[in-house]
Amino acid sequence: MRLLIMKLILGGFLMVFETISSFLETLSTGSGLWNPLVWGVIAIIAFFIAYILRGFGRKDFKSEKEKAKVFLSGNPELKKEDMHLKSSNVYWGFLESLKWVYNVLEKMHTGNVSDYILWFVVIMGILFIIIGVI
Amino acid sequence: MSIRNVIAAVFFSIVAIFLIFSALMIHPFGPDDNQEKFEMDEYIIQNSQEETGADNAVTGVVFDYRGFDTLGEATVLFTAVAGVMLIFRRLKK
Amino acid sequence: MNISDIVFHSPALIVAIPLLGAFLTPLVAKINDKLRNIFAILIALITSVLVAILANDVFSNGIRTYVFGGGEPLVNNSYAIRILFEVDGMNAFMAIIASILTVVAIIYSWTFLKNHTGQDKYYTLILLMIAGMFGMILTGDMFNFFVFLEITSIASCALIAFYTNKGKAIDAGFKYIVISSIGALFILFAIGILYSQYNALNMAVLANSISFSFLDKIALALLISGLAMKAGIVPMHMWLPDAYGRAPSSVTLLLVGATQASLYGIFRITLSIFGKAFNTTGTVLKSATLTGDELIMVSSYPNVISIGWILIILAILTMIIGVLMALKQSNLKRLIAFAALAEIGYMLLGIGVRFASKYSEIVKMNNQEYIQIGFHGYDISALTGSIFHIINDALDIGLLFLVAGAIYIATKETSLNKLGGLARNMKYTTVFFIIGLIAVSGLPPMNGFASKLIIYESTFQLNPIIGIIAILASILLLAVFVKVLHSAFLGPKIPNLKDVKEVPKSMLFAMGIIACIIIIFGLFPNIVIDNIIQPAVNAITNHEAYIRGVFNGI
Amino acid sequence: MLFNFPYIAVVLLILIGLATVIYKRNLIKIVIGITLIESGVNLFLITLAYRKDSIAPIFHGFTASKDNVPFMSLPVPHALTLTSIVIGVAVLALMLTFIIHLYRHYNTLDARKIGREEE
Amino acid sequence: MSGMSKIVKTMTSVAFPLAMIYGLYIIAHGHLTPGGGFQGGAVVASACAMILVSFGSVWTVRKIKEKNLSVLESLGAIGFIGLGFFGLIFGSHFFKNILVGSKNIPIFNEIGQGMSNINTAGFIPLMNFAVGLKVIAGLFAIVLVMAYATRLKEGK
Repeated sequence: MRLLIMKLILGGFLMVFETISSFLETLSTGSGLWNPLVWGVIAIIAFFIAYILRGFGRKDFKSEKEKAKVFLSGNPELKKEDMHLKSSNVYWGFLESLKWVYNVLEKMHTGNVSDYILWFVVIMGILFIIIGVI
Repeated sequence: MSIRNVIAAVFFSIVAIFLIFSALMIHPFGPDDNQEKFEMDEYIIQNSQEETGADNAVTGVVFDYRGFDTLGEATVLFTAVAGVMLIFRRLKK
Repeated sequence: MNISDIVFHSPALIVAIPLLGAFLTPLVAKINDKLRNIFAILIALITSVLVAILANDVFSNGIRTYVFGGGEPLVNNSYAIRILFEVDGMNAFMAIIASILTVVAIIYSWTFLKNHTGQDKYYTLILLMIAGMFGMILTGDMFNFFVFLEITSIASCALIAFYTNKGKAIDAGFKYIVISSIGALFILFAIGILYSQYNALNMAVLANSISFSFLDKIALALLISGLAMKAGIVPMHMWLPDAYGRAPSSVTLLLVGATQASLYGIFRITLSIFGKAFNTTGTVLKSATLTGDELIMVSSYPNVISIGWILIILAILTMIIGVLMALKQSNLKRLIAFAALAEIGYMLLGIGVRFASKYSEIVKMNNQEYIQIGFHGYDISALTGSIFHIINDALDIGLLFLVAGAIYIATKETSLNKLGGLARNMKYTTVFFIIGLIAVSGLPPMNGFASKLIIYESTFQLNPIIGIIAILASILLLAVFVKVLHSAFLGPKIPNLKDVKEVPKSMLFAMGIIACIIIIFGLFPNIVIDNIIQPAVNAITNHEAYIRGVFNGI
Repeated sequence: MLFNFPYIAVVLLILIGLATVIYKRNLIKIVIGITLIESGVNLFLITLAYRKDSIAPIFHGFTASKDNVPFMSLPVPHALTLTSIVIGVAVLALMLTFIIHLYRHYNTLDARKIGREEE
Repeated sequence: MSGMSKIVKTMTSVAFPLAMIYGLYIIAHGHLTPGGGFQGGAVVASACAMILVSFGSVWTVRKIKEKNLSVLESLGAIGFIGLGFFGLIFGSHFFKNILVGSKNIPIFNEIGQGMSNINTAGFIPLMNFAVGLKVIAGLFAIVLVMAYATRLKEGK
């Protein structure tokens, strides 16, 4: 008797699970699945939760007070036009640490038609060996 | 003799070897018809005069059997003329 | 002329109507400029409608062939004397991409090229380039493929040098014509080799009678290398940033389509013409007495797995070098061009994974040894992701190039160092750029994520390191475009860009079309895959069906 | 083997053109190399057309029946060669146009000095 | 470039009609003899180039504009593709040679009997004429534009 009830409950769970999974099966990628609509719903819920948490903040915070001012270790604050970061300075550290790679790449990109054709010949030779011999 | 020329010489020689081998492997120059089977060209030679009415079988191929290639060829010339005129245009109105 | 006739003639009309429009454009331009633009847009719309009709018919009824000059496709059911167009799912899929790019590019270039001279020749060449693209995509004849390849490359190299007052534009055009003519000449050499052996130029006839001699392998290597150079695969990519960066944005949009037509050539040649080697599966009795066909099947095939691995290595190089170079650029269009290079790597990765996932092992069944040739399970998903990524790359990169052109029109600036704070004046453009950013860097919920997810998973099953590298390249793409977003759109107003206006309506409309398609593809990827991608995959992986489309009763 | 010397001539033409394109820095010489490759490919196509003691594929008068059709060389490679020659002419015209413009801009034909300016 | 000496100009004006007639003959007999639209068009275009060289590009451009040449060329191309559409509309397929063998149309309809008449082969002579017009206009336009763009200015 108890076994039968357990079987029924288990079967119900399985049915529910199958219906949910059949709904989720939007883009089956061989080993997983992806449903943008469910993702959107979850994202909206997350934003809502973040809004609620924001509501717990202190109401008596005055931004005119001294502690809201910008503090650049004593230096005067820059004007807005000077604070814009130029694009060649973004990721400066990344480019600096990968300088050796970029030297090779710059050496590769000689804007020279003969070198382009030379690369073509190189690939053609490699493909000859790969396809013709092996 | 820079490193570039060394790489160029090596791979150029590889390509040269393979292409010369392939040239030696194509069927010999001027095969007899018992040596090679040319079904498509034989059909054209047999039937081009009846089907296209042209004594010149090459013209029959160019304008009838493969007329679409000829359209593309004429289009290539048209394209080249348009490109030359585009590049030599006057920039002021 | 009712609808069935239109469906019957549509493969020819899709190529012939842009050609007719291109020939008529110099006459129409004598009347009025506005009439000329309307005429070009009309031609593009008619072509797109025909593409839609043809694609609908092909997806529902299967392969459709068209014989130029009438008669049966084959004489005596053994050889083709006339030029055939053979349209299966893959051709229809590529034609859909090309039609979308066509309409958007022509609508965009209405106001993009205002107060430039030489617009008559510009529209003529645009229509010729469209005709060449459709011809490359739809044709079933090798030499015809070469002819349309030349039409596309000549028209596009003349359009790359549109800004003739800039020396670098002319230089880019010259490099492109040199590259493309040499590649096309080697392709023609390979076509001649194939003709000398089989006395045939038709793709299906070649696919039926291919026998994988040494000359065939040489021809395969020549074709792959030439088309790979036209498709801009590292290390033969160096014409691509020049050409994409110097051309007008509307031309760059079509250049993306031309590049992908070359990539389609690689797909078609490897998977259909040489399809016996590249997608044959089955079991063969392993014994001393093999019949000829089985002997070919076992012995003299090219090594598909090594070809797949070389393609995978090229794809990884393409992704990494494209992303790293894009991270360094300060010219906006060159940056997007290197990003497009990285996107090309993903497509090549998919087909490389399919080739590398082939295996042949010896199994024992009822005390006899068989050689079993097959694919691991993830090959179809890899190819699906690769083919799905073709259309996604066209849309995303196209949208970003259009945004770059809009920025150039608004500010007359190409260097990112001089830009800033454009979001305050160009709201719609900023929105379109953010959509393109999310899509191209493979973030949910846009379409780039759906295709890249499939590629990641199939690649991870082949080799985890390759999958990780692909994910890393995608992350770096996000970094690249976040840099663009920060330095061009965000930040305070630059003093000399105070009075920047929003771009005109037609350009916004053209960008909006692509943005809507991106969002729809991103939200409902399953519908797209089931209706468009899956027929293309089934068509490209089934070379017997491609042969049977021409031969009857085999 | 000995009868393959036309094909070897074809390959040598192609290789000479390729070497010219790779090793020369002058734009005019690069274009000359491309035309050499193209001549090699055209020669290859037209070589494929020849059959031993065959005449040109042109009928002199009407041939009543199929059995007295003379032994002709293959017509299709002639057509392909014609097409590829015209395509070569178009490409050559466009490349020379580009070279004229490049010389106007930079006053040099050296591939290493062209397109190097900072904008 | 303001033209060559009087001897060259006179000889050019003598030789030009002969070359023109030779090219037109090659175009007209393209389906009977070696040749065709492209070859004959190339011959006529080289004759026009001879005029250009001897009389100078400035004089030639004053005589004939390249815009008219491009219109002429597009007319030839429209004629060529129009014959293809003719086959599509009145025949069954694109580029179908519907005039061959159809006795109801008086000209251009016989098959090759009668020892190679000029009016055999259906569409092929018409296509030859269209392509010939196109090639003449196209090649001459290319040569003319190049010569006019690279002419020697005064004071140089």
